[in-house]
Amino acid sequence: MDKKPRLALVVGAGSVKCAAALGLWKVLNRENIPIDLFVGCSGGSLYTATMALGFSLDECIEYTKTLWNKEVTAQKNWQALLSVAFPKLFNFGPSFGMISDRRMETNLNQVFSNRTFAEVKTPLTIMTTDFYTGEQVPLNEGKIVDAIRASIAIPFIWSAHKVGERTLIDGGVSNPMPVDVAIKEGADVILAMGFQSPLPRTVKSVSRYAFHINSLMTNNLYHSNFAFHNAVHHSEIITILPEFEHSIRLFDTDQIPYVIAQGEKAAEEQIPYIRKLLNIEP
Amino acid sequence: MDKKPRLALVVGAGSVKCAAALGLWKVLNRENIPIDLFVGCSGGSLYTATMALGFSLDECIEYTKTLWNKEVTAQKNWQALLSVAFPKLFNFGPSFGMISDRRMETNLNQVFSNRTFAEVKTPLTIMTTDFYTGEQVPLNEGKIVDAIRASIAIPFIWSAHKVGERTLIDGGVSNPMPVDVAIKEGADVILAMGFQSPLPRTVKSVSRYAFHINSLMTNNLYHSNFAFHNAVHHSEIITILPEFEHSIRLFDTDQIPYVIAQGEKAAEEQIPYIRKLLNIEP
Amino acid sequence: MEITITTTGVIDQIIITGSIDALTAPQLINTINAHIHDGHPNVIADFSKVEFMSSAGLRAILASVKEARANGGDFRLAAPQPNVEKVLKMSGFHNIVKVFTNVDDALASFESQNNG
Amino acid sequence: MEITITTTGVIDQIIITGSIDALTAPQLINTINAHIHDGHPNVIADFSKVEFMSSAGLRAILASVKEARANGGDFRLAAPQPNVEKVLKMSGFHNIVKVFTNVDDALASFESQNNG
Repeated sequence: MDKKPRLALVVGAGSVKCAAALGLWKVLNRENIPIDLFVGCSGGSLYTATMALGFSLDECIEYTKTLWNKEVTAQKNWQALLSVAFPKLFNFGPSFGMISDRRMETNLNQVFSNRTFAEVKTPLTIMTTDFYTGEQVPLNEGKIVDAIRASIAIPFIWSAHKVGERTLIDGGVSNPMPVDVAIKEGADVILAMGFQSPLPRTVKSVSRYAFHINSLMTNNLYHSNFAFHNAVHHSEIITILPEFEHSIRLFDTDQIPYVIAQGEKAAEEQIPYIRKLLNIEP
Repeated sequence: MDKKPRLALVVGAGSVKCAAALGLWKVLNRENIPIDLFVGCSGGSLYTATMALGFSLDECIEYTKTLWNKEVTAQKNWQALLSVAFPKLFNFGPSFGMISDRRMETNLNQVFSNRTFAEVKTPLTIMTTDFYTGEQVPLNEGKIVDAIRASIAIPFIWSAHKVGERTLIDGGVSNPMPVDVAIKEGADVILAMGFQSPLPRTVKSVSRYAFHINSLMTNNLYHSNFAFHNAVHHSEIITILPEFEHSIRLFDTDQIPYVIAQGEKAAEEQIPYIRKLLNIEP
Repeated sequence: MEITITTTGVIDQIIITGSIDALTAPQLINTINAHIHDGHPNVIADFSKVEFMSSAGLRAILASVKEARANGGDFRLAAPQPNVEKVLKMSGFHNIVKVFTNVDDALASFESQNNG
Repeated sequence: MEITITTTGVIDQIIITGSIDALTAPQLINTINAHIHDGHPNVIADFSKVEFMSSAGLRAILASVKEARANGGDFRLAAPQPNVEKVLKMSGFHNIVKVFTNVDDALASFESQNNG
């Protein structure tokens, strides 16, 4: 290859587990390995956005506490819950979501305010999904808060978010680890951090059954997309898969320091090979 | 290529729409194009099984009326419905499914009785999914009824089916159009008939919301798997995609003659290219 | 299938006419890859005259895309007809390759990149 | 990475030692494809000494699989170590390539096919 390889970082869907990206970020900073392109999906969009805006590692860790904490998930969306029982009266629709998004939106605005994609230091794309067609909708212009809010709109949990004419939900529904965006944008070496949904051992109610089937399909889509990306890329995709001794669930925000440490550990293992590919002397 | 190309027929998930495979079968019979390998998933398993067993076209059409009719879906599974409200009392579990499978199993036994995969005239594989892990489980031994019953166990509608030690459900949850089985088994030219789930224009209740999200993910998995299969095959995959003027839903069994006709039409369009690939003179 | 290559400065245009399928794919791969290796890694394929595209055809295009990128350039598509566009969408090509509605837009995409 | 090829009758065994990654992939593709073109399309790759497999390594194997099949044969894997097995599963390879726990089973799979 004549040119210096272009390096992309993709952080996939995985809610609280996505904080592991900060562990990876810490290692890349220490090794002085710069990223040319960020791609984030769902939980991963929060972290790639702070990195792309050029916030320092400490700022990123600090903002995580603001963005994703117990308060975010504390308030139920009563209108949505009532709309389950009385769909016509309480206007059932794409705005359905069991948890109120008010706190979440306040926090997002506190960190990102009116910043747009034009203000990033490093190019950033955030993956979302069209609620009606299911197609992937990668966003790289407009307000960053809008893209993140849409990207984290996990079905059943948070309501869909309108951006322009489109009603958008969680990028994980179409593309849980959007390596293809980095391929299309011309990245050579792609660091991809992704997560599987935890599967229960028993399925004891209809709502758990629905979540279980949903998790199976999300995991299968994650694997299937990865298989495709892997087969069509021209250079190298390095997967960084943090391991967790116990399962980290959607609202386990108190686990974040542990999650970051596991991300750091998983990243360390790949550093020698990354150095080799980028021709960096140890 | 030195050897004669091996031809596979894959019929994917699509419930009543899978009857279009009989239209394709009619065209292949007329053109005297023999199939070397059958792969079926969900609704597609019914048709590939009758073809692989060597039944004539007329028998296949006749058996369709036995296998898939209004009676099959008429009886609700009251225990399952009660288990939604009282999960402990009515033993909620993988056996959950809103429609009783008694009639379905009677019909399957009437057509396939105790026939095993060892009795097929042409090799056959039927795709199912492990209920707990979500992994694809292709079946090509044991009783054919067991494989079909598992492959059509659409989540929420029919209960999971135990085969040996594994609890199995609808192959569409892992691999809606299992072209990869044909690739792995050494097929050269692969005829693939697949279907997308219909998407509603509005989503007005929580159960429709759940089905909608499920359909989006099934369609995305279908596309993603196809993209992978397409990228890794060494020869040709010919997709046969029947078009329907109105949407054909899960229980529209009265539409079967129309569905078969549309399958025939879609197959006709591909015949000239199939002939060329197989070096068959017109 | 016919292939016409026009070299105009840094970006080359390849006009493909006819069917891209199992029977024509080897010729396509050989012609385009030889051109890329000849020092022309930035390519626009004008698809306006492509009538049919099969799975083997898609893989031939994919091979050229990889070759262009491995040589520091890119391979972009322009002006596919509706039936070919449908095949590109179904096989995930839109997500990994840049596809433009016309050749001018494809040219502009390379130019803005070089100026940026 | 080292490659040792043993030709014994109809089925050849290829023993790969070390890492299959972006740095070694070109050598692997060239060696194996030349062998397949030399009239040996039925191949078993003994993976027991493969220590690491990257995405570029998987693509190199895939290129050999396609080449073997396009020449009327097959390319099968035997005895991958657990970390490589994990990569094969994650990338969908198990669904498109025959993978056996040991070389004898891989050999038997070719033999039963020839007798059948």
